[in-house]
Amino acid sequence: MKKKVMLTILDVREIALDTVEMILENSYIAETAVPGQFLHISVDGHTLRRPISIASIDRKQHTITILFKKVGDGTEQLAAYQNGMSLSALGPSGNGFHYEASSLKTVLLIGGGIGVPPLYNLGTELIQQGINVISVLGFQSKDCVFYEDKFQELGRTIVVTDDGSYGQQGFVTDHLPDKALCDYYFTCGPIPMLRAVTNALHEKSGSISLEERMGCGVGACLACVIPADNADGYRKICKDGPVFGASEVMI
Amino acid sequence: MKKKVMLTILDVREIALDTVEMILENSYIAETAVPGQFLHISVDGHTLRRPISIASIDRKQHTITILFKKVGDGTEQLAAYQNGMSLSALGPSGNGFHYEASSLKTVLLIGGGIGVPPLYNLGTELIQQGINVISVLGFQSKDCVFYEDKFQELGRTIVVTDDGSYGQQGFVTDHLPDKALCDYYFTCGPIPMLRAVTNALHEKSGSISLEERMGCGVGACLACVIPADNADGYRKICKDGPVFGASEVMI
Amino acid sequence: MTDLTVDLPGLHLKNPIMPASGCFGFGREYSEFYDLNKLGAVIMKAATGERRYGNNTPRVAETPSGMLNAIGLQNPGVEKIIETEVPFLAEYDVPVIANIAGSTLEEYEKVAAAFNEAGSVSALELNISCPNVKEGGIQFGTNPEMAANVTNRVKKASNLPVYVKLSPNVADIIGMAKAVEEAGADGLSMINTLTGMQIHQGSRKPLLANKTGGLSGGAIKPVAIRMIYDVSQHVSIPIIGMGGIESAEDVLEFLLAGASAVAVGTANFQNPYVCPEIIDSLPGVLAKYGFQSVTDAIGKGHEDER
Amino acid sequence: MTDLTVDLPGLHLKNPIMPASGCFGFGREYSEFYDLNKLGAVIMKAATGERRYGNNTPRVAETPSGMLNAIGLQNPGVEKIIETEVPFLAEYDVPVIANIAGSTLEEYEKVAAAFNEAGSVSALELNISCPNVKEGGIQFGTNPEMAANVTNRVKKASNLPVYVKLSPNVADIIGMAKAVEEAGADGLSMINTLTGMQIHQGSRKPLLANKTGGLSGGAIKPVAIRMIYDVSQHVSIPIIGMGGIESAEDVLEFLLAGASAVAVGTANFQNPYVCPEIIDSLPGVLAKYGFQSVTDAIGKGHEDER
Ligand SMILES: Cc1cc2nc3c(=O)[nH]c(=O)nc-3n(C[C@H](O)[C@H](O)[C@H](O)COP(=O)(O)OP(=O)(O)OC[C@H]3O[C@@H](n4cnc5c(N)ncnc54)[C@H](O)[C@@H]3O)c2cc1C
Ligand SMILES: Cc1cc2nc3c(=O)[nH]c(=O)nc-3n(C[C@H](O)[C@H](O)[C@H](O)COP(=O)(O)OP(=O)(O)OC[C@H]3O[C@@H](n4cnc5c(N)ncnc54)[C@H](O)[C@@H]3O)c2cc1C
Ligand SMILES: Cc1cc2nc3c(=O)[nH]c(=O)nc-3n(C[C@H](O)[C@H](O)[C@H](O)COP(=O)(O)O)c2cc1C
Ligand SMILES: Cc1cc2nc3c(=O)[nH]c(=O)nc-3n(C[C@H](O)[C@H](O)[C@H](O)COP(=O)(O)O)c2cc1C
Ligand code: FES
Ligand code: FES
Repeated sequence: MKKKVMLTILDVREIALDTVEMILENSYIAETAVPGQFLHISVDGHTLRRPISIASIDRKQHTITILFKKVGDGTEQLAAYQNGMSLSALGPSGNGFHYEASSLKTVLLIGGGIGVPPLYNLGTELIQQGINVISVLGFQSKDCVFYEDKFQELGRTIVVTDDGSYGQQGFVTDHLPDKALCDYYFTCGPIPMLRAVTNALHEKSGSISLEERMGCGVGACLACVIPADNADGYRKICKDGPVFGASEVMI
Repeated sequence: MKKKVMLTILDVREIALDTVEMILENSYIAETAVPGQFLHISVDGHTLRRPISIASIDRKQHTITILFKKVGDGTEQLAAYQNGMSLSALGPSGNGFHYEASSLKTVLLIGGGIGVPPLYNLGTELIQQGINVISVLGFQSKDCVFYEDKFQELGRTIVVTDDGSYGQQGFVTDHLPDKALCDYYFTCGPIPMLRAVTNALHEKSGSISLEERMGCGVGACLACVIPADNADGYRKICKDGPVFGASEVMI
Repeated sequence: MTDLTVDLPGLHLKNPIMPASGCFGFGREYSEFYDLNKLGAVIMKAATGERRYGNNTPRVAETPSGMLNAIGLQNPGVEKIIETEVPFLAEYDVPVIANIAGSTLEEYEKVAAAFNEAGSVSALELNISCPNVKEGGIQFGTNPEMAANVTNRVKKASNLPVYVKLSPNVADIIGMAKAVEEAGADGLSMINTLTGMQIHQGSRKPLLANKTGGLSGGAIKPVAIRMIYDVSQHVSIPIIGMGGIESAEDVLEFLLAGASAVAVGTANFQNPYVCPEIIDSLPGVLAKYGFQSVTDAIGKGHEDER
Repeated sequence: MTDLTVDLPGLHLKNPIMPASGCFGFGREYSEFYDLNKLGAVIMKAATGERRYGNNTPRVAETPSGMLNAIGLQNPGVEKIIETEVPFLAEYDVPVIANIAGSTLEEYEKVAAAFNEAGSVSALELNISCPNVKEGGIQFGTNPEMAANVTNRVKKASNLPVYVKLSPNVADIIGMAKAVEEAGADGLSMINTLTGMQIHQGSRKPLLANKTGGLSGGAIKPVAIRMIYDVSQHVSIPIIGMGGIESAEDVLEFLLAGASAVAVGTANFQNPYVCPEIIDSLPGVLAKYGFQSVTDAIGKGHEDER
């Protein structure tokens, strides 16, 4: 169950262009969070909280890691927070990735830019369950690449950059491995990428993780809806998501 | 000339109930400020700057001291600033105390509450010029008393508390020394006290230091005016003051 | 013991704090954070005659000390609300206020009548001011005759006390308030959001899909206080105040201005516990400023009248 | 090189940044911080027919991301301004805009005529919206016929281009803008402050001696953007935009909304260098978002029109 918690910042560092890794300590979150969930973080002086995915969990050390890109005021300010300071967050928020471990042998993780972090968390969980992981990670350019070696440790990893300055050149959909190799896919990244991926893999089942601007982050305000083929006609990203079956919502 | 400067916080400590002493380093301010001037301090997340008097100046160490009372959001927040942090301020602001040293033998300093600080700065300067100082300092109660020993070093000092929990009981005007003893007075404190003091000492000349809510703090917005007997009909506290001749303005 | 109770038409409030319409859904989500029985009342999200999907996303944007929203009255329709949401809230010992909206007079009447029959609802809040829906909403809220007309029709369609929620996007708020008072309003709710916009430099277009949205949060508090102060001198019906409330000190400011109770909106998003926290600190704040009870403070900021 | 120049009726601006009326006095104080020649123009503090003392103090209060002011048009009167302030500003190579106010049509005419004769003033900004003065101000600014009337009379009283400064405290800002355009306005200035109030818990009364004051600063930016966006689609005269501008990004947002130049008010109080700092960073911000010049960006936030 989601709670309002304080997390202590143990480490903040820039690991790629404008991309910050932050290690946070909180036993409740570290014990209860599952991959795909996010924290709804309060940044001083800002009305709205910022949703940031949990990128990895260390249940023994009671820590979690988040990765975020400096794209605006809130993330810039968050990046300037110092070790030892406290962060207020609501979490663990959202549903997380769900899958039937027994039915999966090999899965594909397809991440774009700052959509990569939640997949890392998922990947570590998948391999613990004996599921093979192939990762395709897209970044804008060489400067932006992060976590390549961590994904390599999980399994085969293909890095793609828009401008070809590192790894393969092009979009992630240009460099997907043979579809026959895998049973399922998980993807997270910008909407155009998600559209391309779900199209390219339309004959496979998969899960997508979505982003939207949020108000409450708890399911009350209806800021973050996405049209869906259910009785209500919509789902809430903050509560029913951020992870949805690829055919469940209309992106 | 007033500038926009950054000051480094060297020390912050609570020296009496809700009363904070802060030592700040900035060579420009420490070199140019005179007693009675103030800093117009920016507090994070607040639209308006806060005017705070300079309580003492150490021209050799390039430091100044300010003393302030936690009375609202801004001063509460300022009190939570840590050593090593920087403060933005406009200063030195206002006119400061003016007097003709040669014509003065003994002066009376009459301060109330958080109006006491600028008088300390003035007192140290006066005794350097060989002028005798008698101080009458009023506080609400024992918890609120500060700088008594520092004033004792300058000369005879009478401490008065509203409730008699320390020193004499009553108002400063109940415990003024024999008027014949002194040539001039300087006073700073709440308006009712200033009215009482100027009435009690109406046959003497003196200077008063005033407070008012400020917008610009530089003389442009006319937020801080006080009716005066001059051609314009008013003076600006931030620029023409905060120190005025006791008969110059209408309080 | 400071007395926090307030009695208003149709509402016996154990304290003057309620979540504002649209900022609390139908209470389910926040009931996971705390016991809703702590609240003075609950104002439900707007109900319309039929289900509405609302506007496209993005629906919210952040602004200095505030936010813009253009949800667009998304709701499952009054029947579904009565079927599934009202019973959930009826379990609590807290008065429920139904916020009703519509694009036509007939829709308002229909929604009001439905809540009247349903029971378990203590009062109606008439949302004539939601600035996000193109048809109807904005006109009802900025034209005194139309506001009076819809008030009158809703009063006739139901026996529930009616609180008319005023829009601040008008030149003459006193005129609006008087018009709906004369038309039979039992109370006023004020203020709704100010119409605003944010333009995104990168995409070179308004950030919200709906272009304009309603400004809420601390930014609008001074406007709310001014309007409540002015209106409370000219009407004799009570006012539920709202607009930027974040603390018990803010609540006291609204009471002094002339509000008899308050609603907290945007602040729930920053802190889901904000309502119970305010309720817990209110007695101390009232006492600090010399008040024995909530009713003691209402309207006491009008120096002329003392 | 990014081209910052903008040509407006009577004003050749080397850049679109000017300090807003009332927030910069007559420039003397800020001339101690930087060379006023950097500015696109200077808008002087309001001038009235005779000297005015203004309201009692306190005259300002702080609000979330904003402030309230109720200075009350304190000024030495138009003759004194022409005698002592205009010559000071005339020394700079910067167009001077005179903000004129009055309680009667005749007073407006008198002030306009005086500036017309004086020379050294490039344009008039007609303050029909100052909400702080009980007589006149508020009515001129919220009634389209009266606004048109004063515009018309001021146009006749002087040959200077007239920018009418609109009040945001209205339901129909487009109607106001069209009314003054038809009456001959050469441009619009928008927005003036929103009327607000703060109540002091301790003293149990409004903090400002005048009770109400004008809300300015970041808090009102979304309202300003919305109004400029809406009005710019319905008038063909240029708009000087203002309301909460603190950075070059904010300036771009106003240009995209449809403003041709901007004024910076409250931000001067926080940072006396804000105007030159914005001017210095504007080329970089324009370039970042793909604009070669200021004129290139004006009105580009209207997606429908592209
Ligand atoms: C479920 C979820 C998980 C996310 N996980 C990550 C992550 O792990 N790492 C990461 O870098 N980013 C992540 N994002 C995106 C991140 O929330 C935004 O980049 C961030 O909110 C931008 O804040 P800002 O103040 O820097 O930008 P500003 O543009 O100044 O923010 C203004 C407002 O818009 C909102 N906003 C802006 N962009 C987005 C966006 N893409 N999604 C949602 N809200 C947005 C902000 O929260 C804020 O309310 C996630 C978003 C969602 C919805
Ligand atoms: C020239 C001058 C010198 C001063 N020197 C000192 C000093 O040395 N030590 C000290 O403790 N205080 C001093 N003050 C008073 C001090 O400025 C206020 O206590 C302080 O601004 C309160 O800020 P706040 O945010 O805590 O209060 P809030 O009430 O939250 O402030 C709200 C707004 O009101 C203004 N304000 C509130 N009280 C005052 C006041 N008394 N005077 C001016 N503005 C006020 C604030 O600056 C702010 O803009 C001085 C004031 C002036 C004008
Ligand atoms: C996301 C959101 C949705 C809202 N929905 C409604 C609504 O459905 N009906 C209504 O009358 N007011 C609605 N409002 C307005 C609030 O009830 C309230 O009047 C306003 O936000 C001012 O209060 P605040 O500043 O505390 O948020 C909504 C406000 C927000 C922020
Ligand atoms: C202290 C103060 C005084 C003002 N005086 C005037 C004035 O004399 N005439 C006028 O037209 N506007 C006046 N204004 C309004 C500003 O010019 C401007 O329209 C408004 O403050 C919005 O801009 P801002 O948010 O950048 O301050 C004043 C504003 C402030 C804060
Ligand atoms: S952010 Fe409020 S419902 Fe999702
Ligand atoms: S504060 Fe602006 S003139 Fe003094």
